[in-house]
Amino acid sequence: MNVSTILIILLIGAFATYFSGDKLASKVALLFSLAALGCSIVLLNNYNAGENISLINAWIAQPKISFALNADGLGLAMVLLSAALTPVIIFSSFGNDYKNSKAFYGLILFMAFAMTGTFLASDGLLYYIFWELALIPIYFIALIWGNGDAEERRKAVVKFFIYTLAGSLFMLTAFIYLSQKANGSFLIEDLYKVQLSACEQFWIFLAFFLAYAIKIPIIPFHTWQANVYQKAPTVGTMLLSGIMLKMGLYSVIRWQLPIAPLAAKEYMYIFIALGIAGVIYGSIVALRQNDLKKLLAYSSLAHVGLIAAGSYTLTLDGLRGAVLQMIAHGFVVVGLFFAAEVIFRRFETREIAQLGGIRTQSPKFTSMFLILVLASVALPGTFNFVGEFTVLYSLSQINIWFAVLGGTTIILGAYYMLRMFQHVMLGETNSKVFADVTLNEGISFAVIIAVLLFFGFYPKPITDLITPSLETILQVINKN
Amino acid sequence: MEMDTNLALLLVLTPFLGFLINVFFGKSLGKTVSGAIGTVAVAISFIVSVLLFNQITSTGKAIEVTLFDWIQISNLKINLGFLLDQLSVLWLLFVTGIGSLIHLYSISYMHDDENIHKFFSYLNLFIFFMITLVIGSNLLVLFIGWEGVGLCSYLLIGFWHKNQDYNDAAKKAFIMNRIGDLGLLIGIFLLGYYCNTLDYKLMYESIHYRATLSDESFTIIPLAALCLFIGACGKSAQIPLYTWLPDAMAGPTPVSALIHAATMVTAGIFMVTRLNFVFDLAHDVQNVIAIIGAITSLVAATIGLVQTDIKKVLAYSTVSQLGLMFLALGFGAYEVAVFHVITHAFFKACLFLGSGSVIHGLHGEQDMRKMGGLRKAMPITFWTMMISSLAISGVPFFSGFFSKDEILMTAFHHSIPLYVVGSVASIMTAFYMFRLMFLTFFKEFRGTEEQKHHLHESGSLITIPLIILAILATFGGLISLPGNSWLNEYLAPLFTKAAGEEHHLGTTEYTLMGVAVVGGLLGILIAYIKYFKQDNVPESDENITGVAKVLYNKYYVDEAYNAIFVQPINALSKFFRDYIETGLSALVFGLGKVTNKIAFQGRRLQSGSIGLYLFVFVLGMCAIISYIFLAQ
Amino acid sequence: MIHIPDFANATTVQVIFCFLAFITVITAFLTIFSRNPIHSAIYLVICFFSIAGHYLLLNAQFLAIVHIIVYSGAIMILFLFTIMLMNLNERHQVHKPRITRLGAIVSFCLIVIVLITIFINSKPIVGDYDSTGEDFQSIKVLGKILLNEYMVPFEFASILLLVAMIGTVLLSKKEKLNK
Amino acid sequence: MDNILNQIGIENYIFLSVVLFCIGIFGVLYRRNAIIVFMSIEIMLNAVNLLFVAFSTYHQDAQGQVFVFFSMAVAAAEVAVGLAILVSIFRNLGSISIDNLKNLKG
Repeated sequence: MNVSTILIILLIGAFATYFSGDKLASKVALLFSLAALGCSIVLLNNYNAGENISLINAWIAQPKISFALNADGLGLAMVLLSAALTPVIIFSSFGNDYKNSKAFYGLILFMAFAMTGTFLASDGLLYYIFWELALIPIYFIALIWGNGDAEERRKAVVKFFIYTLAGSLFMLTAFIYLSQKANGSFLIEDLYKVQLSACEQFWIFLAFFLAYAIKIPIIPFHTWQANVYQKAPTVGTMLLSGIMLKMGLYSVIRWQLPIAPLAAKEYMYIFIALGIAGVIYGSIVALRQNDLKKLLAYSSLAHVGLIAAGSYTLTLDGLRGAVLQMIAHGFVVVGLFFAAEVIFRRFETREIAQLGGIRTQSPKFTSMFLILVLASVALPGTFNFVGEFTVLYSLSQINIWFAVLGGTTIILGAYYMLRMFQHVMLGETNSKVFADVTLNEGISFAVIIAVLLFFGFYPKPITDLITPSLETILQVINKN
Repeated sequence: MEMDTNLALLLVLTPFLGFLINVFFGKSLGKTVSGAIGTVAVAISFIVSVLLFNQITSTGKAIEVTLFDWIQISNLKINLGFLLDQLSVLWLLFVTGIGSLIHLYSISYMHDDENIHKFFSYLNLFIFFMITLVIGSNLLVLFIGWEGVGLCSYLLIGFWHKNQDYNDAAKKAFIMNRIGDLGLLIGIFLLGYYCNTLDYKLMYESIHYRATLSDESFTIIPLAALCLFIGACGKSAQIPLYTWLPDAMAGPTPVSALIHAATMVTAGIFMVTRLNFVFDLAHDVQNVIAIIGAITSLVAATIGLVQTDIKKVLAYSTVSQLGLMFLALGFGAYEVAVFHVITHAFFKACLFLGSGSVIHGLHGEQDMRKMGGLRKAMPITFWTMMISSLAISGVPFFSGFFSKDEILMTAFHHSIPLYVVGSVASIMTAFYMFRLMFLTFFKEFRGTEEQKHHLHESGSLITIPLIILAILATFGGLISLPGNSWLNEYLAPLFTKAAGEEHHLGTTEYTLMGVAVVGGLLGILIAYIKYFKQDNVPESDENITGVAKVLYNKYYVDEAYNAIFVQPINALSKFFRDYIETGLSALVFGLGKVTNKIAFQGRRLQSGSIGLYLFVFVLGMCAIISYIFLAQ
Repeated sequence: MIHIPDFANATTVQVIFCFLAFITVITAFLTIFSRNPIHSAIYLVICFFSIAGHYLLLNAQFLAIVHIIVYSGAIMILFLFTIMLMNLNERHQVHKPRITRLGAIVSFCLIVIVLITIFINSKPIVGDYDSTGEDFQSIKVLGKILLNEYMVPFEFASILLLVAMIGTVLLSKKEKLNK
Repeated sequence: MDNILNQIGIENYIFLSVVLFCIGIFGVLYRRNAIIVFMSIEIMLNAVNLLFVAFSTYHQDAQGQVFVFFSMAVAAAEVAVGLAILVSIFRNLGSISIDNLKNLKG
């Protein structure tokens, strides 16, 4: 049994869902995503037991492309994130009725397939294929099942699609150039070994950066984000913000930094500064957002800025914190968007100005929402704190001012999140009836919260899982 | 060792258990039961604290408990562990002790509230976090508690969440605290960088080892101390981060008593005391602390002079008293600050609970201009509050006298100007406290007839805690009598300096004591003349003029902060949202548009004339053929 | 390189070649320059016949016959029919702008020069023609090659013709739906 | 059997084809009448066919001639379809001047 099993399950699941018909689709999709989760847990056990669960097969002879899936701790952690979030996301959508739901859930599983592939692929071209493959389902999900005015939605989604695709093309160019240098091989080990001059590294680094900066997004490449988050159906938003963003961040660690370490070191300060600028900018913009989902989008911008800054520190702490924060942020942002969806289901609006006074009507929902809000502002005891603390610590080791500026996130974050919470949940009882969470919704919330709290106090399993592979990557970075 | 672990876990987890029970089953358990569970949970913690206290005093050795690894950072290893030494156990005692009294009080006070189970769950959660803060074995565990109590403070200030003003106050408290938290966090980073550990004990050793080397990186220490102090400023409401505390009075009165007077706001002092070995090495920062403490105490006292809301007066008095504690900390007199923390916890909790009893009796009226003459209706409340007021005013032989006197004495030995500032603040304290007493309890009742009709003494659940606290406020000073201080001896192992730096009582000391007493009595006298003899009642809001108006409006600090920080950030946010965001978006769309334009121009090339196409085609063919065959 | 044929000592074959080549080129020109499309078509038929003559000269009798049948017969009849169907004559000649003519002449010259230069530059082996003596172009041989090696393309060619036929019928059918 | 090329020379055939081909090109460029353009294309095709046959003889190989068959088949199909298109254009526009066919305009 190796990692390709997960991919196979998800791919079969996608088709099975599509052919199972509209009524069964959601359940079949949930079943397959749970199977994928189970499979990844089994694989994790095997991995921890020292088994080799990677896979390398020759695929295309000329140019030399292999079907290489390499599962190290880092990749597995990301796969687990994806595998754990997918069922949660699918389950959270049970309260909604989607027309043509077989296609909808099929696309979700297909996207999970592509994203898992991205996390596992260790061949440049294979990775690129998965990377782009993940874009297609979300394009359709956002376009067909999104909300708001169809024309505006089309505009936003097409912008997103073309923008990210354009960025990725630079990455493809970089890969082709690299493979020329590596005697036609796209395998990651060979790419790591390529000796590049400083100038070459700079351009390669920049090409990768464009692709990732758009995907993550790092300012000023974020303009697609808020609109798409707002227009996409919440499930799509969750997939985007919970997992897909992490593809970019993961790729920074896996591909960009080790392949162009000299450039990474040379321009470290610039990229950290960009990340931190994102933190401050995102937080400030989030202060004055009227749409709940848009606000969360900007908060996400702020958080990923910090993660990116952490990755670019090139220290073990920075990378580790970044990965921890990726996972934590994945869960919390899914939870928050789900909360927005829960509100939308009842009030048919996400305008903050039209909300308020929900707390009296729904104590359970309020508590869960509040926990998520607090996790999002990295209260100690939640997983996000572990990540954020580690990242900020690593930044402080580079330059204390980075930590101070990046740390404004804990002030500004608290400001906009609590402001949002106050205007959405508190205040005089709303005249409209807000039913408290249903059992299904409650389970989704409970799973997310349980993960956040458990790893908030005991992040050791994840740290132990990712640390060896991060150390390996750091060795590659510091090799020359 | 096993025993200690269990004990520590029992200590921490009982309130947490209470929290869980109240959260999940509180509603179905009924009001009294849920209150009882909350109280019992804290009481158990209190009993455990007493046991631990006994153990510590008898063995004199700190108890260390390590649970498991928490966060791994390359050069730091952060455990989730507890350190129970003299300082933390002392704090535990009054946190859980006063905590259980206030829980008891709340059963009656909050009885009419439909969400009482939530109230108790939050209170329990608060106690849980406060205990974590106090007994954490390293700075990061302290930070859990630190932020956790901030959270509970947020929840409890905004407990009546239907009122958006209260929610604003809660939000403000949380954010102000977070500003301080950032400072604390940066301080933690710096210390972590310098010491390679965050564990108190190891940090102590490391700093002392490296201090002897006196290398250049030593400059980090003052910086770290300053950052830590910013954190303390946030939590303990010092200038410039004090404005949240008076607003925090929006919460129910027991909350004000527990969190915003007795326990949480002393966390800053706890932290500074805990890290005394860091602060001792940063003299400049210590001076800053002393100056800020003194200024805070004076500023808050002046504002307190004219406030009319009974809780606001107490709030400013708290800020002022905290300022005095920082004054002591600034001089390195940690044990003195701790002493004042304890006595202050007693009398301030009593005062708040008393005011709560008054408010309860008047059905929510907090304006002192509408009170008066409550002495007869509420004798127990009156007497307990009287005792506490005497204590806070520094009348001899009440607890406050000893602790405040020690602070002023320390100040006198270090810096005369700061001593003067502190003394003036103390006189003012005496004045406004008795202003409060006179306005509330003496003369005729100024409220409505209906309120007058319902005036009554509160129930025993309210009065018993009051009485206990009043007794403590009276005799609390005994733990550290001048010249024969049990507290100093008890705390001695914590401090690097020899504990023997006590002031032996000479003429100066007695003179100072006399001055303080006279000052206090002077304040009381002025209040007596103004509000008893002359029968003055503060003017209604619109008639206040001059200096009083500035004071009444708290020096317009809130407005200034609003204008300096909040508004610009909001304006910036608006600017970013409306211009930068649209600009960036337009830039991206612009790229698309440029492509479109180019394509549009390129379209003209496609004239549709087949003749031209063919002509160009032939030319191109010629070119290609020539290139392939001729260009060698 | 270009050697002028020695007319004095020309063999019969050479004379025939020159004659045929002359006719081919002249009629090709006339095809283009005739104002009347029918004349063009007639000249083109003559051109095709002369090319068939070349085939015969090269000993490709079968090809020559097929060429006459397909080109001179089928294709040219098709042309003539079309021309007559449209009733085209000189009236339909549009005035050609001078620039077009100039462009045509320039590119004609250019491509002639380019092609000839290439030919000269590429130095073909001239004058050493061997004859294997094998029969390589009788109908028998051609048929074998066509139906063995080139079986598949041959079948495809038939499909192509079939499709072309269907397409032609569909295209020239008057669309009644639209009118 | 003697090789005919011994008497004529491959180069003459090449010259002839080139000239013929260029005449075809010239016709395509020079004339506006679509039918004549078609005829010019036929001339070009024939030029190439001629060359194929000449080289077939040159190499003493029948494959060149086979190719000519295919090219003829294609030419026949092309002419048939092309003329049909022309007829329908003429029906719609009343003219077959290629100057009138500007639907390719972008």
